[in-house]
Amino acid sequence: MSQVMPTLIHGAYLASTVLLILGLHNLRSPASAIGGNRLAALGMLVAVLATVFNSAILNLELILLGLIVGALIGSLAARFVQMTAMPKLVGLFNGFGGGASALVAIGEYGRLISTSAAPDLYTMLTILLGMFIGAVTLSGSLVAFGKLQGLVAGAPIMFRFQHVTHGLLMLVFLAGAGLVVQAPDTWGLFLALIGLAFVLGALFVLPIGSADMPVVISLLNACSGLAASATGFIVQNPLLIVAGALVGASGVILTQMMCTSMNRSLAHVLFGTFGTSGCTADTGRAQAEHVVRRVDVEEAAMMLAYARTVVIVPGYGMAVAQAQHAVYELAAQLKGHGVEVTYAIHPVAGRMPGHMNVLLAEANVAYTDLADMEVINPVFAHTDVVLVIGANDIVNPAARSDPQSPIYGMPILDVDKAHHTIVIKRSLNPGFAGIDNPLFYEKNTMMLFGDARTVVNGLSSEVKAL
Amino acid sequence: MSQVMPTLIHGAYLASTVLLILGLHNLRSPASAIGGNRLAALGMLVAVLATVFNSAILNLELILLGLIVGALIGSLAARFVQMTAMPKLVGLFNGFGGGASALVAIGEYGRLISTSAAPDLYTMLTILLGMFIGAVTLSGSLVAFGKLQGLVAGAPIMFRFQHVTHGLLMLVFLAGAGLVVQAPDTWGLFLALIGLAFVLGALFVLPIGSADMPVVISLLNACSGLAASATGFIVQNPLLIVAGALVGASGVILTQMMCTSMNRSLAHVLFGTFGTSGCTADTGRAQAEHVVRRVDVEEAAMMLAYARTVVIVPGYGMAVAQAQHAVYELAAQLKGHGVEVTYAIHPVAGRMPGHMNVLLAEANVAYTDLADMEVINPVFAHTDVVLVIGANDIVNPAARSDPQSPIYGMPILDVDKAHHTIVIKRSLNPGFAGIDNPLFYEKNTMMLFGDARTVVNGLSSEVKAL
Amino acid sequence: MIQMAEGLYGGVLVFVLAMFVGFEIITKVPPTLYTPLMSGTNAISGIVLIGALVVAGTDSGTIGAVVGFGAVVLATVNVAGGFLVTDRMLRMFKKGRNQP
Amino acid sequence: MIQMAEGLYGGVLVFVLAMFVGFEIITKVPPTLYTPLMSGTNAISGIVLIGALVVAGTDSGTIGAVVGFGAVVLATVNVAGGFLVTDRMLRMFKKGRNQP
Ligand SMILES: NC(=O)c1ccc[n+]([C@@H]2O[C@H](COP(=O)([O-])OP(=O)(O)OC[C@H]3O[C@@H](n4cnc5c(N)ncnc54)[C@H](OP(=O)(O)O)[C@@H]3O)[C@@H](O)[C@H]2O)c1
Ligand SMILES: NC(=O)c1ccc[n+]([C@@H]2O[C@H](COP(=O)([O-])OP(=O)(O)OC[C@H]3O[C@@H](n4cnc5c(N)ncnc54)[C@H](OP(=O)(O)O)[C@@H]3O)[C@@H](O)[C@H]2O)c1
Repeated sequence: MSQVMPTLIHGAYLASTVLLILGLHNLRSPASAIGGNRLAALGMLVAVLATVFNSAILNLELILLGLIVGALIGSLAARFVQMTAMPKLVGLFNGFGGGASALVAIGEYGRLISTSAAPDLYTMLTILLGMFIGAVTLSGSLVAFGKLQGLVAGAPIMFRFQHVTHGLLMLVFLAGAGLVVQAPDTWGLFLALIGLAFVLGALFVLPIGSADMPVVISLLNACSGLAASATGFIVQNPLLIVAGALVGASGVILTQMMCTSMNRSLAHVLFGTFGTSGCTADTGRAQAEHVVRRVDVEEAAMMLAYARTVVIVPGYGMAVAQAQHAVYELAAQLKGHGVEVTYAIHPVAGRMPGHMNVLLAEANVAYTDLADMEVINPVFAHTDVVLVIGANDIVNPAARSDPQSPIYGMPILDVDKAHHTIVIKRSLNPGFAGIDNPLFYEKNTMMLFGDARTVVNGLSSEVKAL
Repeated sequence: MSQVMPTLIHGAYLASTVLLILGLHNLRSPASAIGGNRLAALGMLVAVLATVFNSAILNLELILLGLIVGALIGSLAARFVQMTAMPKLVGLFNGFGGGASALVAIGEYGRLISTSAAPDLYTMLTILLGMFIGAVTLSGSLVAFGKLQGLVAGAPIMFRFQHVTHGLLMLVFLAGAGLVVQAPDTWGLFLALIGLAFVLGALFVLPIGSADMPVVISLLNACSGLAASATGFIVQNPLLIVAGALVGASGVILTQMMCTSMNRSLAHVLFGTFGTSGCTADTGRAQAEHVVRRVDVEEAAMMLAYARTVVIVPGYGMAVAQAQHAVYELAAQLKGHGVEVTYAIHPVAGRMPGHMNVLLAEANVAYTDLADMEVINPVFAHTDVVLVIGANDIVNPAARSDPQSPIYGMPILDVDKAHHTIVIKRSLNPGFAGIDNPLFYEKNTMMLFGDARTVVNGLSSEVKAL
Repeated sequence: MIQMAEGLYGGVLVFVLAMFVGFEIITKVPPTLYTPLMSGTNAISGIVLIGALVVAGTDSGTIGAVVGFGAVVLATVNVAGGFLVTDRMLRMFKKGRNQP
Repeated sequence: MIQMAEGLYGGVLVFVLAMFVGFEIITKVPPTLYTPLMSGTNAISGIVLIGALVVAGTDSGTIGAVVGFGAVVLATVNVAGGFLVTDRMLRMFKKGRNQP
């Protein structure tokens, strides 16, 4: 195609590749990460400018309009999204990336069959692949977003023979793809395939419970990258292949990491059903058998203020209650009393990898005050008071001791080894995994019931008054 | 060219690429490294077999003969080389790699100009580049080998206006290259350029002292990789480009690491002069001013056997004296007496990165008994006795305290912080950097003069007799 | 000799190499930064914008224009939103005064 | 669209990506293994053997045959010697009985 200044554009794409890689490379520490993100953005800018100037673009106004509209929507979303809504936003953006890839594949299909020459096998296959991954990513992401937003029922939506149906539809798609390859210029069939891919993506995510959406979103993140790579094969641009592969690798690693930390296989997340049954029965039994020690805000404040060392363990409940600022305030009060305060971060605390880190960073907590699981676990035995705020599964000792437990083997924060543990939550209800937590009935555990933000604010004022 | 089964050969090359990368990846721990090396070898085998079967090779006997001769020489060298001679061997092999690249470039040149069509600019440039890097690597490596082997004078060989001469020759080469590109089919000129490249390589290494050869060898390692990459551009085979780039990256990183650990810039190593002057004067002054505490074998053996913790610091002298087996023996005796023995490994102890690790591994020392500098430095303050065996610069506290010292700023092992330090060496002579070592005159340092192997053997028998 | 040029082989090789680069780099990213990593890579997957520009810029009738325009908008939202939200998040990460 | 095919661009891209892979991988290799790393990469640089086979296998007169033969021998020494000596070295590395 148009090769006005091939060397310049090649140079620009090469520079863009290097910038994207260096940008990701710099994400290895919080100090260099800001610069890294900007390097990557610069790489993207270079690629876009080079493309706009190089291609003999016909409808420049249209493209500029598209860029402006997109940039406007994107920056507004980025500016106003709440940090607790990050999983949703990332989910939605994945869908957009996938959608764009699908549209590019469709556009290329249209262009190719409108020109005389029949497209070759290789091109048709890459177009079908790009369209498929893109469409599946789009519809899957929309369903995932809907589940998180409460637009689609969060509970797993299942029906009889569902796996069989999926399999059959997949076969139909493959057969249709075969036909399209043989007779490329049949728009009708191609459109049907687009629709089918869209349905498959939605059907894929619908049966998965909303609690598992973070894993699905991470997987769809990988898919959006792979879709971009596939598009790179279609338009024969290695920059797209490279960038897409980087995203694909990242998504795969994060998905893998989440599954490992939850001690479940990816297949189990995608095709099993989890977090929906058995919890009430368990809880009932456990509550009947065990004694729960309660503590009130005044007493808890005393314990915290007169401790030497306090470790705070934030969990999903802190995110839900938006209690991060209150927690920072409490920690500041305690430090004023000479207490050494550390935050213990479990790799899958919350609902998204690194969720707690972002929330605490938002509330001005220094990242050097956060300790990873491996670092903090040996410390608990020498800790005076652990304050668990809206966390549940990540501090469940059954993962260590009860081989029958569905989370047995999952690495947890050993808060039960501390001298005293105070747990803030609203009830004895289970968390994400839907199972009972023996921690609540241990001798040195005290429950402090209530909404995380209200309770933590209460603790702050009490400590202040001391 | 011959594309009998393009898909198969592409698949084989792709597999080979992946195997080579996975092989290197597995070098990240001693446990997985053996497997990694074998994976890489498998990758090479796949590539060779695929090439032999794919190309319509004409003189198969000749090629088989070449493979057999090469494999024989290579395996004999690998089988019988002494571990202390590894730097030499690696140096020589680098040269062979470079030589092969140069020959391939020359062969391609011959083939191209013997066919009618004039080779294009791109091809000629890559041929010249491959030939140049290859020839420089070969002659440079031969000189480096000669210096280490004592065939070439080890001292820096310098003459007036040497840098100017180099620069001029380089310009002549560039001019000649320009001519060859314009009129490719002039064998005479091309041969002259080969000779010139060869001379340049030798001239490049001759002025560098033999003590700096490890850095040069590591740099030539990188060059041999880059030569292979350049060859990949000539024969248009991406596998060569990838493998060569991997080697290039590795060589660059190792060179960089050595320079950092020696606290010198690469330019200073290549173009400066170091380790040749000033040392005798320094030593004289120092010896006159300070008191040296000596210890004999019996007393040293007592100190070691009755210590709770002993840290052994091996250095170049241990390698020279081939004392590693004796050291292992001594450590075993000490452990028998209930002493806790650790080895402290400085990153540039010896004359090659990882030198001490290989020697100690040869003597059956477990790699889990070795401690890196960062790990062991805080431990010295609680160590009863440090036994320094043939090390000098890497334990020179002037690097910490004396801003005038040429090695000021180089990270060292803080053996002077231990309760007692025993230093085994033959004299008060300086080591590689040619500078005096204040450690020898410290209050809690005791010198144990003699050849490392003899002395350590003596220590062993004494400890045994206790 | 093998033609480096051949589309599929070259593309797959580039893909494999980039996957390796990705794996090696991402495994070094600390858990602290996983959320920004997700949104940042999200933005990078918007690279498909390059393809969208090409499609939108080619003359291929109304359908082509509509499809291209849609692709440009979606990809740009992804790129702009992704990088900006990542930047916003990363700017919140602060170092403690007492630690180095 | 950009032709992926174009020799130089494709080659340089592959080179750059492979350099990144190399840097990311090698920076994770512990100092303990630096000597085997040097000899192992040494063997890998013998990949030029592939080029040597092509040169030696082409009919290009006596000079071509001699040059090709020399290249094959040198590269094979490098490959065989490099991998074998690395293997020999690595087999010497042993784990302590008390440590995991
Ligand atoms: N981070 C990730 O990447 C990720 C991804 C997928 C899945 N997961 C899963 O998510 C779970 C994370 O563990 P987690 O301990 O953070 O959360 P969790 O196990 O889901 O527990 C959260 C607890 O917070 C309490 N809570 C909810 N709202 C609250 C409020 N307003 N005030 C106070 N407490 C409140 C709930 O108890 P009450 O109802 O009694 O208040 C609940 O038990 C793990 O099972 C993990 O596998 C994580
Ligand atoms: N490892 C690398 O990659 C590398 C590369 C390039 C340069 N270097 C440089 O090499 C140096 C390495 O430091 P190092 O402390 O290991 O060595 P060193 O500073 O060179 O000292 C070695 C000492 O061993 C003694 N010695 C020699 N033969 C001996 C024998 N047979 N018995 C007992 N002692 C003997 C010598 O003293 P006597 O003569 O008194 O016995 C000498 O002072 C550093 O300066 C480093 O920068 C290392």
